[in-house]
Amino acid sequence: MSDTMAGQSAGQTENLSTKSGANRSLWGDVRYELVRSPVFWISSILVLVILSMAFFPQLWAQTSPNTSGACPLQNARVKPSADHPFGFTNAGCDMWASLVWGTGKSVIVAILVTAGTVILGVTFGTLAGYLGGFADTIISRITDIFFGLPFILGALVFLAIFPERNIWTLTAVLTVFGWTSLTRVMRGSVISTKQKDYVDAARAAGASDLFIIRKHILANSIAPVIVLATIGLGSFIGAEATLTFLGVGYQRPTVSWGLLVSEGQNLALAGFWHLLVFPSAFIVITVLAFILLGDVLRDALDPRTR
Amino acid sequence: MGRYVARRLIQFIPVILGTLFLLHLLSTLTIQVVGDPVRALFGENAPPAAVIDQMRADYNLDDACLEQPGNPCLGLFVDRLGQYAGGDFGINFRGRAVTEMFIERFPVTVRLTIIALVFETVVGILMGVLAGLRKDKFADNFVRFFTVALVAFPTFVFGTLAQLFIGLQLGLELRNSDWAPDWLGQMLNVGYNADYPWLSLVLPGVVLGSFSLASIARLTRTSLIENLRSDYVRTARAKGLRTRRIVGIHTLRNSLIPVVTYIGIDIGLLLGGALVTEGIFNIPGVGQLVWLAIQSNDTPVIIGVVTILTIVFLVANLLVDILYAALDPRIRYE
Amino acid sequence: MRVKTPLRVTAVSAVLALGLAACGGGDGDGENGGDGATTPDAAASPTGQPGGTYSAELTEPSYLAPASNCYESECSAVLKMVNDPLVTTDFESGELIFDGLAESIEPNDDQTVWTVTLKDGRTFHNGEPVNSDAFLRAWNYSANPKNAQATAGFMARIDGAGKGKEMAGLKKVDDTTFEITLSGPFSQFGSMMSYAPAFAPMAQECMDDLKACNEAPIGTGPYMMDGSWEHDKGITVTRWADYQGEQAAQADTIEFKMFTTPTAAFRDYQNGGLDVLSLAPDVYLEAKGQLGDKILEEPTATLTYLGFPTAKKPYDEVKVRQAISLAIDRQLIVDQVLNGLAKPSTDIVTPPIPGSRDDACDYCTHDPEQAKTLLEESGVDAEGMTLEYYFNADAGHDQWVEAAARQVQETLGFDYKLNATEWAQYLELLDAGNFEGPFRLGWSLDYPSPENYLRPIVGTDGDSNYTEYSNPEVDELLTQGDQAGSIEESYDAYHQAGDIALDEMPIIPMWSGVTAIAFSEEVGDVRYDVGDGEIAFGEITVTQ
Amino acid sequence: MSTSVTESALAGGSTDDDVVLEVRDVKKHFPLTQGIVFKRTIGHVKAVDGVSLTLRRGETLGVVGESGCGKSTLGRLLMGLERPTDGSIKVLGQEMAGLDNKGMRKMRRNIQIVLQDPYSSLDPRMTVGDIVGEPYEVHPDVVKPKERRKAVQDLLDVVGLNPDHINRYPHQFSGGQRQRIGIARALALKPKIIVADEPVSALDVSVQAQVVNLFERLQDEFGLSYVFIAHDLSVVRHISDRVMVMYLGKAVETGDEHEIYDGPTHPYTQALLSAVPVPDPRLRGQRDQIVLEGDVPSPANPPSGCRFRTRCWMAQDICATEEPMLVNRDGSAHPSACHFAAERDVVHAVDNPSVIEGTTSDNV
Amino acid sequence: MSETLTENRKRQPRSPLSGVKFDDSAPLLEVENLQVEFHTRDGIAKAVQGVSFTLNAGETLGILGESGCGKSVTAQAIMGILDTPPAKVTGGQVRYRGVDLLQMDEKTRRHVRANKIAMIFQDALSSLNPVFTVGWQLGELYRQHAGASRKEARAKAVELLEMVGIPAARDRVNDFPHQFSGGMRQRVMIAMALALQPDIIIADEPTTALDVTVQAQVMALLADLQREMQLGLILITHDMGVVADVTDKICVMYAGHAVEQANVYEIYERPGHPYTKALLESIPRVDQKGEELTAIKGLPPALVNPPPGCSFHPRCAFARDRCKTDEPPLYQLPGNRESACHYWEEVLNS
Repeated sequence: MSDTMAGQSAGQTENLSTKSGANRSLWGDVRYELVRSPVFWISSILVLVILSMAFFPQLWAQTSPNTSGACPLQNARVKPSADHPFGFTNAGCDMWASLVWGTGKSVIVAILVTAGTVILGVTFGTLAGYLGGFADTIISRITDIFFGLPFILGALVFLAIFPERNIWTLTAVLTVFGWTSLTRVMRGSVISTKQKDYVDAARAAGASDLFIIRKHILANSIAPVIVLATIGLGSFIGAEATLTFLGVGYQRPTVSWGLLVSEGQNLALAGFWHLLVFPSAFIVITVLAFILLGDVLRDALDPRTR
Repeated sequence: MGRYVARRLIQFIPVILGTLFLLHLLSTLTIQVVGDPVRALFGENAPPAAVIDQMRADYNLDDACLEQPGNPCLGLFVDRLGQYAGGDFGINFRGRAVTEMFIERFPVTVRLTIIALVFETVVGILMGVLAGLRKDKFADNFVRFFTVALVAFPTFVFGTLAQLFIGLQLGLELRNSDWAPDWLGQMLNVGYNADYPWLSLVLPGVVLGSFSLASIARLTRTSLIENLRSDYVRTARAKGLRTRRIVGIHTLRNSLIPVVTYIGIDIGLLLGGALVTEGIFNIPGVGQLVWLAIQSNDTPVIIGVVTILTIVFLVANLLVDILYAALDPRIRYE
Repeated sequence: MRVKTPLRVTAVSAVLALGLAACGGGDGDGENGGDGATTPDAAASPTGQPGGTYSAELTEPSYLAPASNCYESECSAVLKMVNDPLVTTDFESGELIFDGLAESIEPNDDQTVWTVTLKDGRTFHNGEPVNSDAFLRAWNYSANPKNAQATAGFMARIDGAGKGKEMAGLKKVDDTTFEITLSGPFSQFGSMMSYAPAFAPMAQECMDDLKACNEAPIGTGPYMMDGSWEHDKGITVTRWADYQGEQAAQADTIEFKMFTTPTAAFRDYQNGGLDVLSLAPDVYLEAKGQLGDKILEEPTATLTYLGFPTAKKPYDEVKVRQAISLAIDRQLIVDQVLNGLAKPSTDIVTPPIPGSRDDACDYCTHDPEQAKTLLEESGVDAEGMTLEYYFNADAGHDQWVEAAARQVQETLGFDYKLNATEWAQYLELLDAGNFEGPFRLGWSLDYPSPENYLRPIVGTDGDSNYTEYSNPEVDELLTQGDQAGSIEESYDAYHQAGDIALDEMPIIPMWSGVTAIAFSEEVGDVRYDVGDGEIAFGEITVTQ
Repeated sequence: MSTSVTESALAGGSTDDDVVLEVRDVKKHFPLTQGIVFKRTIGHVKAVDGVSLTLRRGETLGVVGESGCGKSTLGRLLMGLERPTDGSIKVLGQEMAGLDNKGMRKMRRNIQIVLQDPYSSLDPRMTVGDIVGEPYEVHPDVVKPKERRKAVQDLLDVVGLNPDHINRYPHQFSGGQRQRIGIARALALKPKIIVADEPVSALDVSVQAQVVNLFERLQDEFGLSYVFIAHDLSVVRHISDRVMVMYLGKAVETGDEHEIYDGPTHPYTQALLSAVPVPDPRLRGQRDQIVLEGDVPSPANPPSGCRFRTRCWMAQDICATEEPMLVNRDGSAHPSACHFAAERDVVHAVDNPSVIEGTTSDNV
Repeated sequence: MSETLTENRKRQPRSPLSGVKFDDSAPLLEVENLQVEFHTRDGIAKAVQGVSFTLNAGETLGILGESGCGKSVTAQAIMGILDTPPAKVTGGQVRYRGVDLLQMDEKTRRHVRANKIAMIFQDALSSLNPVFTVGWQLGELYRQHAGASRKEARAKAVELLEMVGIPAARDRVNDFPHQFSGGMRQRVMIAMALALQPDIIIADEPTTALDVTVQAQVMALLADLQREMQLGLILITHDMGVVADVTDKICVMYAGHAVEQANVYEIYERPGHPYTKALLESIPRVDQKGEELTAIKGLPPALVNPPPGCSFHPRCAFARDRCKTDEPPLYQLPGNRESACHYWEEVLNS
């Protein structure tokens, strides 16, 4: 066998791990990689903070802006002060409390959509990739059809159906237009996994299709989906803001980052900079945290980048 | 190549029919669930029933199926397809043909999209190459961070800020100054200026393109890094070629293949994004048309324009696929 | 008549009102329109010379021709420049002013047959004479349901309207005289005819090619189209050299420019590309910060109110309705949410309207204590009860409805739920009477009379009575007012009717509008015409 | 053992109790489709086109040929990974074609596979214990769950791996060790037959010998029968009792190891053997060197008659018209599919070496 | 070689090589004590540790070894195409006609690469750029190094393809690499290596991916061309058979060290290093049935942390205590051969 350069370094790594990291599993390698990455630490701490805000807002701000009396109108647009370092919103609510309590609406949608797209993408992608043939053709064409509707335009038409915009309708629309890319990625990944010899070996041992999908295909195909999903999670948060700006997203009295930003963008220019800066910062930091986390995960999961 | 194109063309037909049907379904459902857009035109005080009926008939909204939620209105769909085939995408509530309105405005959107595409591909590829060649160095981290930050910033916020601080402050300064050339001030305008059909779209184009900049830069970076490790780069080096040539010709051509694929997807994002950008910058393009139609509840326009845009997007994708085949001979001779 | 243009993202522009034409008082001589004395806020607006060109912001109109399809302020703003009215109404006295195309308008004794005599020698821009045929042509077209004209309702009172090509009640006497026979007596028909678009004449050339006419209307007014309508971009009108009428026309050319958003318009203004614009709430604060007092702020005749489904619990209790009204701090909402661009209501009738009062509404003040007391007296327990508020989505109502709902919650303890509904669906719910709680509606005048507010909203058969409120006493008082011999007498009756309605509160008036207009240093004599609900574009002068 | 495989196969059902695998005229044609809307079958890739073989207990049958000759497809057919287009495969006397899923699963206990690539044949996300024990999950009745760990450790021991490494992952092993893991997995169900598809070609020379020796030891220990598929003629000679040479989906020559290597009668076998370099510089220029020109024709459109004729220096008109059967012939005491079969020693040094080139034009 | 190719060479515009004084009397290529390290996450891997050999015109040198032994790194270090980082040449000399290539500036080195030393790689499919035609890739050499026009370059490409025996070369220049068969692709690689008439060709496992009959074709072609043009050929392979067939002398590498060097006949007859001996005994032969193979126990060592002393000692049948501590020098053996084994005499005589 030739030892090309890439082969050479790969060979070394292999030999090394046999020696020095004898008890390190594949995931152990990933862990090893992650633990050493400062980006991983920063982004995952941020993600944890954001998630805790989403699910336990009371930990970060006691009163919800939707509590009776929480938003005296007299305070509308009051700028940051020592007591209220983030100032007050246009509705007179404490900005910090609004951001914290709005995290849920923005982030939970993104999480639900991610979950939905992953479930759909993995299911359809696996079916199309593994079964091939007619099932593949049908699923691929359906994917193309949904893909054919440009996202924002499709969302506009779609959201017009729902008189009420809440977590569920937003989740539905983002999922409907978001599942296609994951399906395509999963399909490609499954096709390449399906051709691996260990799948043949399992079949030779008499394993059923279901067994093979469960044991081999899913575990070995899902890495690119996970990575794409974290990046998607970030962009769905941004999508909520854009849809809200276009008037088809959340509506009051819901508190969400998108609402705060689209409300703040005009007022910021009237001198109330804090109405735009803080919500924007929350969105940017969150999206950044998720995308960077996806980045380090990909680097760690993808042996090619090592 | 011919066969590849033919196959893509044939695959295109069920997809476009399916997409149009999906759109039809959504719009039908909207009318069934939300209510009759004709009635909405007249506000609280309903006009004589005869007037409403006449308008419903004019806009093909008098089909009984539109009052049965869940009914897919297949008959209407077939009618619509027939009209689409004849280039008729309906009329707006003021009797103007959607097709005509679209054609009038489409060139502006095309120009905007081209500027955005050129900006995002040129800058994106440059950034990607820079990051790929300086992997894990400062330049790489900078590019990664910067582009992600752009993604995270909602376009409408970015657009507003660009319009205000670049267009209205820097740009106005330039336009009012004696020394700055005219084109420079126009390039940084607050909105569209028909006298400068390209220049005045530069700032909005950059705003529009900045969202996809990240994806292109990242795609280029990843595939460049991958290709730089490939055997044929080693061969090129063994041939005694200059590094510039190895990166610029041998590697980049291969690295652009995923970028081209992405551009196909991106056209859809741009067409959607043009909605926001044209709204903010008051650009008389197709996006603005949709924006205005949403404001005035002009359902036929929304459906008609989105339908045309969907067709445009699918056709653009088809072209990109063919371009893809031109770039990658392995596909061509499949 | 009124239109609530279903604006979404733009929120409500300040030009909501659609008025029956009522040219500013004493503004009889068009050429002298800019003499400053008629401009209430002249101080803010220097006077310029006739001639010159300026640009103004305009929202895309729906139709320019046939004029009978014009049912909102956008088109009427343009048509007012391009068309002469038939007649106008004095805003203060309610008298007809013949500064338009009509020489005289005379009803018969029982107000069923009206005779219109036209001024001699007036022509359309294309030279066609403005004669009886031009009017019959236009009105018959409008009344024909086949043509689905938006203002067809104005014709409804004419005998034979909506029954075919020609109305039986319309009869040409000679070239300058025609007779209108109504299907029943109606004393206000003369005032009604001052709604110019609905009663405009139409040139034969226009009738022959309505499409072309829509792009470049052939009118009778002081301005004529300069080129054709550039949809969503602009409309330019220039002064008609041969104009013989009396409407104001100062500038030589007016460029109406259209913008996607009010913000975009303001940016263009900042950029020096726009001379006159109405400031939407979106940009008002920013503009106020930059322009300060240079902004012209004028009250409008637009009323915003919350209606109650009076047949449903707990709104069937008058005291609950009163309590809710008292719980709302209108001034605070106006200041903090509407940025001062409104005036808290003291009456159902808006302040610019003759016969309006500034102390009529006892329950329009903010009095939490009394509110609580009234609620207690009503016996309704707010505990665990949720009030559902309704408003049309994306029109900028969400903030104030929420603020009001919060105040009600804080004072009375009702929880709240906000239902933002698409316009089309909102209307369906409205038509079907399916609202379960307070719903937002607006009202703007058709003609300057208290009757025009009271009858539609609180009258039993009111066009806009969606509250199911019915009080024979109110109806009776309104009829009394209608038949009163003088305007003062009629006001007495109307005021009594208003007092009852304000006491029983089927609706709670919130505020009347204030418009804010920004203009560049290059224009002067900017005036808001409350009757038109528009800036008086014809009076604007160019200073440089 | 000089009996013709084909003969016994054609005789229809061997009565020989020792026969563990019997393949008769098996074919695998992959359809070639064309068409944009509806796929039309415009031809077939005849990957395996009528191959028969018999394998006896404890015997090793080597299958050699160049890439594209169909030997791997044959292996997959034997394993039931592909369904044959035609022909019969009997494992321990049981016909494979008629089996339902359950029967097939049962049958698989008797025949197992070892694959070429030691990297892709092991699931990187499973531990060695899981990989080797996977057959027990599929066939839960073979070993009780509690005893599986022990069974797996025994297997690792058998193939020369440290049983303590049961919890390690494949990437922690070298190529040779991984191939041992693959062999352990194949042994788990105690099969009678192992189909080994290029089991050592990915290994370094120094490790290759270890694995070849392991194969031989296991055969002795467990009485296994091997179908040993490889392109390395030296390794095949070393391990095989009998050898089958394949070209374009057909067997062109079969026989005992020494018959094939010392007296090949088919020109293709001769060319193949002569091309194998011998690690002995003294033989340089001393051997018959047959350099074939051109490439293997497409299996979708094989030449008429004898498939080798396009590259054969001995081809005559009859070769284009009449397909030579795989039978014993005048010039060949073992089955050879050549009209002009004649023995020729190409692996040993000869007095008068010559270079005979192919006669065909190059078709690439 | 065709007339035009030679002409072209003369016409070549001011090559940076004109400033370099090559000594035509010096050996074609001398590698002396070459050291290459790789900086990996886990430490420094000494991929090549003191490899030396000499190659004369018309001579074929075989570098024999298993994967990871450093033979390809050696070749790439000679070519100067190692990825730096992670690789780094830390010592030694590579002299072409007496001039040390490692001291050259990159520009001159690049010209040496194109004009003097060429390389052929194992996997021709991945070593050719998939998106350019074969003709374009061949012609590029002429366009970049000889200033040829597109048309000229194309004509030359056709000539080259004909020379390496590709039928219908005129049409096939327009084909893409994936349209060629494996053997034909390797011929294209050979053509590319020969394009600018180099003196040395380094063939890194040129036939490993090929079938035996194709391997025979390619090796025959390579041998013919080498003889014809009096090239110095370095053949890197793990195949003992191929080496035996074509080389003049052999350098055996193990774990970055050249453990044995000798004339091809001597090495096969009487190996002077236990590793060479074990290798020869572990391979089956096509011309003999043979008995059980003698396998080499254990695995090659990791390069980052090699065993002390002789790196082969854990696997060596001859190893004693001394081997675990003392790294053996290259002993000069009788007959101008070298072996890095303390007990070379014992090995020779066993």
